[in-house]
Amino acid sequence: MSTVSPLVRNGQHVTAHHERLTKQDLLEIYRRLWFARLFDEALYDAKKKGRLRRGNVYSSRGQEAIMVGTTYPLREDDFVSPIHRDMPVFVFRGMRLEEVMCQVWGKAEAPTRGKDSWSHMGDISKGIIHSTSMLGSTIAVACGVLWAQRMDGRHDRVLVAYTGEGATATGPFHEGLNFAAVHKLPLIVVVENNQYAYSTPVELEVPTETVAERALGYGIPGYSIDGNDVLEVYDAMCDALEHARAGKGPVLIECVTYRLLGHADHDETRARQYRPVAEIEMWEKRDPIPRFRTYLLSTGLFTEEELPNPPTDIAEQIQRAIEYAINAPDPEPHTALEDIYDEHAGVSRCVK
Amino acid sequence: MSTVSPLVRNGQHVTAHHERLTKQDLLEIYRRLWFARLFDEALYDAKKKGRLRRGNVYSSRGQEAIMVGTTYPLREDDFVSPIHRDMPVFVFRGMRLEEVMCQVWGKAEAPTRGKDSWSHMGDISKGIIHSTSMLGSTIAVACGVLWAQRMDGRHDRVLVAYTGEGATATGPFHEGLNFAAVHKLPLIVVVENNQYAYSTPVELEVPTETVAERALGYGIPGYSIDGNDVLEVYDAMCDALEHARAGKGPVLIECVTYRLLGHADHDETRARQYRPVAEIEMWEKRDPIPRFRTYLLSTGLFTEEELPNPPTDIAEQIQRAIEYAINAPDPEPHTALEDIYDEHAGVSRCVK
Amino acid sequence: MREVTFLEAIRLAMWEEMERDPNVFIIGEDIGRMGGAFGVTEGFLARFGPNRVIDAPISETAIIAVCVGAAAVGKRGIAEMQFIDFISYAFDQVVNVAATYLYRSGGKTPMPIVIRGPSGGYVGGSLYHSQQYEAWFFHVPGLKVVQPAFPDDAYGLMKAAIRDNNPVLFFEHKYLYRRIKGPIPDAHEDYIVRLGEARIRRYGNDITVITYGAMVHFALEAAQRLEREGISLEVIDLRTIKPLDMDTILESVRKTSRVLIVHEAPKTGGVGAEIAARIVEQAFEWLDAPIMRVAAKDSFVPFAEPLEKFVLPSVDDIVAAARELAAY
Amino acid sequence: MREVTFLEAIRLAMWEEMERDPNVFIIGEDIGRMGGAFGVTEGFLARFGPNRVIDAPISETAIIAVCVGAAAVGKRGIAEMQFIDFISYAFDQVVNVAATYLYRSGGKTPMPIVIRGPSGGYVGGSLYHSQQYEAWFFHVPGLKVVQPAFPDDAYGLMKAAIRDNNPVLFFEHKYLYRRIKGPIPDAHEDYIVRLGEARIRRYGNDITVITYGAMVHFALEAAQRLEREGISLEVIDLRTIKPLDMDTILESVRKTSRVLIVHEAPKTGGVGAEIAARIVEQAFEWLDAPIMRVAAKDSFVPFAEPLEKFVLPSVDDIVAAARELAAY
Ligand SMILES: Cc1ncc(C[n+]2csc(CCOP(=O)(O)OP(=O)(O)O)c2C)c(N)n1
Ligand SMILES: Cc1ncc(C[n+]2csc(CCOP(=O)(O)OP(=O)(O)O)c2C)c(N)n1
Ligand SMILES: [Mg+2]
Ligand SMILES: [Mg+2]
Repeated sequence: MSTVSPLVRNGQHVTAHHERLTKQDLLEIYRRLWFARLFDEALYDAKKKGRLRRGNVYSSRGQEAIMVGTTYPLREDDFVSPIHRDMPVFVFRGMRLEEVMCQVWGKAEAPTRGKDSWSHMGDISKGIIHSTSMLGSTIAVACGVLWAQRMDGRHDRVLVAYTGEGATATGPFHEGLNFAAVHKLPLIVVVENNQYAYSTPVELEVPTETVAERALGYGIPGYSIDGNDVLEVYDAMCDALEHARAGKGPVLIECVTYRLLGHADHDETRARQYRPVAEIEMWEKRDPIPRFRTYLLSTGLFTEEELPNPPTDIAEQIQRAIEYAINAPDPEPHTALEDIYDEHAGVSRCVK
Repeated sequence: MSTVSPLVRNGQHVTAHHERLTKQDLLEIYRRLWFARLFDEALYDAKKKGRLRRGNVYSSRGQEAIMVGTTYPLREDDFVSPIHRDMPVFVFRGMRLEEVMCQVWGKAEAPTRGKDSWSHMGDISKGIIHSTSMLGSTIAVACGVLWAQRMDGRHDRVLVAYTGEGATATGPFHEGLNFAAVHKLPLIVVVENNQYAYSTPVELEVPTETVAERALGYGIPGYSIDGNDVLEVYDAMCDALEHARAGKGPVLIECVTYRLLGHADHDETRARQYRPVAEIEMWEKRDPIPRFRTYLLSTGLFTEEELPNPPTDIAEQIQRAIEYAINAPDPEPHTALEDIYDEHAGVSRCVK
Repeated sequence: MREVTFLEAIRLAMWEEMERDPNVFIIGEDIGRMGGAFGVTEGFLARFGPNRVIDAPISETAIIAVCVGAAAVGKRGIAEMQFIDFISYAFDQVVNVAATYLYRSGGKTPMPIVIRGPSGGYVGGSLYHSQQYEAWFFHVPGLKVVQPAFPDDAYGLMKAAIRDNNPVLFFEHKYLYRRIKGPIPDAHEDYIVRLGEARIRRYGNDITVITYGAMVHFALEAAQRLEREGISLEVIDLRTIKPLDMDTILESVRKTSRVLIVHEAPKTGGVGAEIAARIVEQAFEWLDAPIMRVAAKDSFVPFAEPLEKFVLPSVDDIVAAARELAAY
Repeated sequence: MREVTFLEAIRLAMWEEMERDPNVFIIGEDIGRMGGAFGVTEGFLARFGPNRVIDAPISETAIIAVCVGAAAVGKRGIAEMQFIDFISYAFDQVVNVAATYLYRSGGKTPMPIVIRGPSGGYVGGSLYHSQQYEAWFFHVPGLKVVQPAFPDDAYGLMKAAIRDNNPVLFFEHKYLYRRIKGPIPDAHEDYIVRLGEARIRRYGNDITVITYGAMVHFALEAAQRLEREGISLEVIDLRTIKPLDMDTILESVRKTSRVLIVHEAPKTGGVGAEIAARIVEQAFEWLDAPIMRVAAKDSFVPFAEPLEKFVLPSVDDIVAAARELAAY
């Protein structure tokens, strides 16, 4: 598999970090790709069958290699800030599948206690930063998380902030990345360039040929890589991590990919109108999962049986979590007014 | 005088457009430089003497070559959007000195009728777009002015938007320039890089070596030029105008210069504390006016007498306008509530 | 007369205005080739072309700024916020650039802009797809704020907003888009509804209910229920929130002497506060009871159904408040 | 006790909190090497170093976002807006990110942030250096809003705000910065003023004046003038606007039965509207007269002196309103 370097799609090679991956690692990566795929399928299915009645499902079908490849080389104490299309990342970074499903179903034991939906969750103890709907905002918030590390002398903790290519047009993306670049914060911006922002093609969002070129405006390395090649993603990420941990500042990695389904579950019909069907079909052929499987088999290290297609235990595990969530209790109505203020202030003594 | 090309401070030459300037042109440029300088001095003086009691004076001392060099090659039907440090531009683009002074003194016949201060004025009939205090905003507003031209098939009218280097860190700067680049609008962004945003040095605002590198993130030409060399500014501007009028999209011109005085008139003492005095003195030696005069004399085309130093008639003209403004009537208090709404709507017929 | 949905009424108003006036254009995310997230601009790109139908980047500030700049030189832009919630990204352009432009230009440069988008809750949209923060703009001089409840008003107000020379915020309650149908006048009638005029949607004698947007439908339902109990509600649909039609309000208050204000936004600092304050200022002697307000509880709009229901006002809440008021 | 200016009181509160708690940091434009446009953070960079005193780029969104991200992992950021007007550039971070974070985290992630900056008019600052838009934030759940009038309150409230676990908007009236002097407690006393508690700055019997910020001084001057006419004003300084201390307000209203609300922000949709609405809701029977409001006219703050004076409320306006109310 080929890897490419800053701003050059077919240029110099970066280090083939993936060569040091063990068979065990490769198997785990394979399983994670499938996890992401099956997670998506299960929720689409639940939505279609009316078992999930509220909220939208933003599919990551076709983009799995990005989530797997960018999280695999992370340390446990690194940070991530996933957004709408990155649900599997929550699980890869340690959240329990049950709590994620409770979030989707708006249940009392969800991380947001049913207050917010879908991907707007996090867990600071696991280094997962919460997002809002407003795209681009997390890039700026990331700077604060990293500044706090600087205050504590923890210069080596990295934050991986995900964003769509469309959201790179927002003001907060610019202010955040500019701040990080000025202060050489260890921020890695992973641009999931799936070619469309909802219905809008990337040419109407980004004026440069690659999204990676945005990096030039901040004087930071920008990679434009094949986002459907999990090992290429892994390699670029390892490079970026070295750079960031060394105190050299942010990195932008554009992962070129494609959103195989609609923007969200309600969008399936339209998404085959505002995008050429031939284009969709072409990208279906570049599906990262069969591609990785073929590669693994080609190495001669794996038998067909070692690479179940799909691994059925994963689907079962996901299904169990869904059943758990569906049966979990709804939040009590009055809890809607809890957590608006926190009155546990650190006041030592109080004189009026 | 040397000219430089995109992103290279001492690199290739752009066309020496200034060679086609006539003696008459050169004299006019010389006078305009002095106009800007004397305008500034007169207002500083008025402020110090207590003749101007409200508002701040944002000096452009040292930055005159930018305003003169960027406006000189414009067509009458082009647009400009000056900001706080660009007061002379209002006059170069056709506003009467009296109305500008009435604006400074908050008088009834000022363009804003005394409602807003300093540079927050404009005149649409002259293609001068109003700014607000919030920096960066005009870059985004410019896109609308230019979009309107596109609707009218006027693809050749250019808008020159001024900004400090500090304001390039704002979200609206990014959203505006990104939009203009996506749609190839004829926007020319003139970055007056005077090295400081108030007290903050450019390294804390901009992560790249030159501000011009920001252009790379938008796939547009970026010039980094000597902003104290009026002919270099003129040459770069002519280049940019050709590019923009040809429908090739925006251009960013970084004019490297220095703010010789404080951020505003109240800041003189501090500005010699947060900036090294040696640095200020070094830049005083690069004053664009004596520099241009020396150059003109060196061409052999001008006698000393032809280049008065300063031209006294200009100072007198400015002083007359100031006296005019001081003696002009204040706005009537009740007019404060006028112009909040415009009720002259284009409603043809009305049925409830 | 045409029988159309609330959404279609808005669509037709924009369409007809764009047919009438070549200076009108629309800009927003996904409004062109897709016709908008809710389909409000379906067919516009094909009819009016890419110079007048702009598929913008995800840049709310630029979207509104484009309208500002274009308005400064005589165009009339309609900006769609994909959800009105995202206006927070363009807040400065609205309150500091568009709202003030006429003022800053000494009255010379009007700012005809319509900023529109789906607002409101009751559909499980959670915190960022349910907002109803009209009070922010209500507080700012230079802006007008509109929120219709019926197709005919949506149609007539949208036309008036487009022809108005000031920035108008047009809140379209997404709950009404396809649920509410009604007649609107034919195109050739050139019908508009003047901004700033409320409409009494139901006459009554006991209590004046002042409301707007989706809450008008709730109030009408409550009125129907209370009729059986012998409590007669007069329901005023403000339609335009800014400028506020105090004449219609005061006339009704003089008759009923009892006032109930209903809105979907959080109670504290909502538009209802100002209405109550003005009534007290201007009609203190006519009041026989405290002015009551039914509004969202002071909370964000949460996701889960039991939570959303708890926070947002209901027909039951209106009924209960009206009973209390009647009994005062 | 130390006798200090209003500005110095704020400076000292921040300084002492930064001495006390290494998690506290400050960020803003020109706050480091220059010590801030008004000098509120003079000396901080030298004392606390660049990791805790951040000279930020002109990026209001990033400035507040840095506080948000840092708060999520346990720090306490104080963001300076060079003028509070520029908060319009960071509006989303305030209302949609900071205000909601605790809620979105199911109560797990508090958001201790102070957003502070000079506000208000009377100094010829014109449209964008005179704003007083606390009502926007007053309407948003999850936020607290503070505006002191005296050095001791500024000092005690700033300390409380820094220690509070919620985002606090701290409006510092620039007119007071160097004009108002007064005593504040010594550092070792560890004095704070709890958020949410109003203070009666002058006792009286005839009219309750409810106000905050610079208007407190105007109200006190009016009270002094009216004393000679035999009209006795009770002046309540809210100090904290959100949460609102209704107990103190109602207690006073019960005594006086006449209410005058004074604020500097435009009247329509201002905080005064909510106060009036609540009093009517909760104390209708005690009122002997309409609740009156003195506020800025519904306009931007203009530049020229005669215009600014016309728009902003004055001591004369308060005196006139109080006379009218007394005569009612
Ligand atoms: C500030 C803002 N504007 C608009 C939206 C509505 N919206 C949600 S997703 C989306 C498209 C995002 O495109 P991209 O960033 O490319 O991410 P993708 O969905 O393709 O993964 C839009 C416009 C939003 N969430 N936030
Ligand atoms: C959005 C915004 N933030 C802060 C300010 C306050 N402010 C006024 S001028 C200035 C410095 C501007 O620096 P730069 O853009 O380099 O322009 P210069 O003054 O150097 O010409 C600042 C921070 C502002 N006007 N707008
Ligand atoms: Mg995308
Ligand atoms: Mg500068």
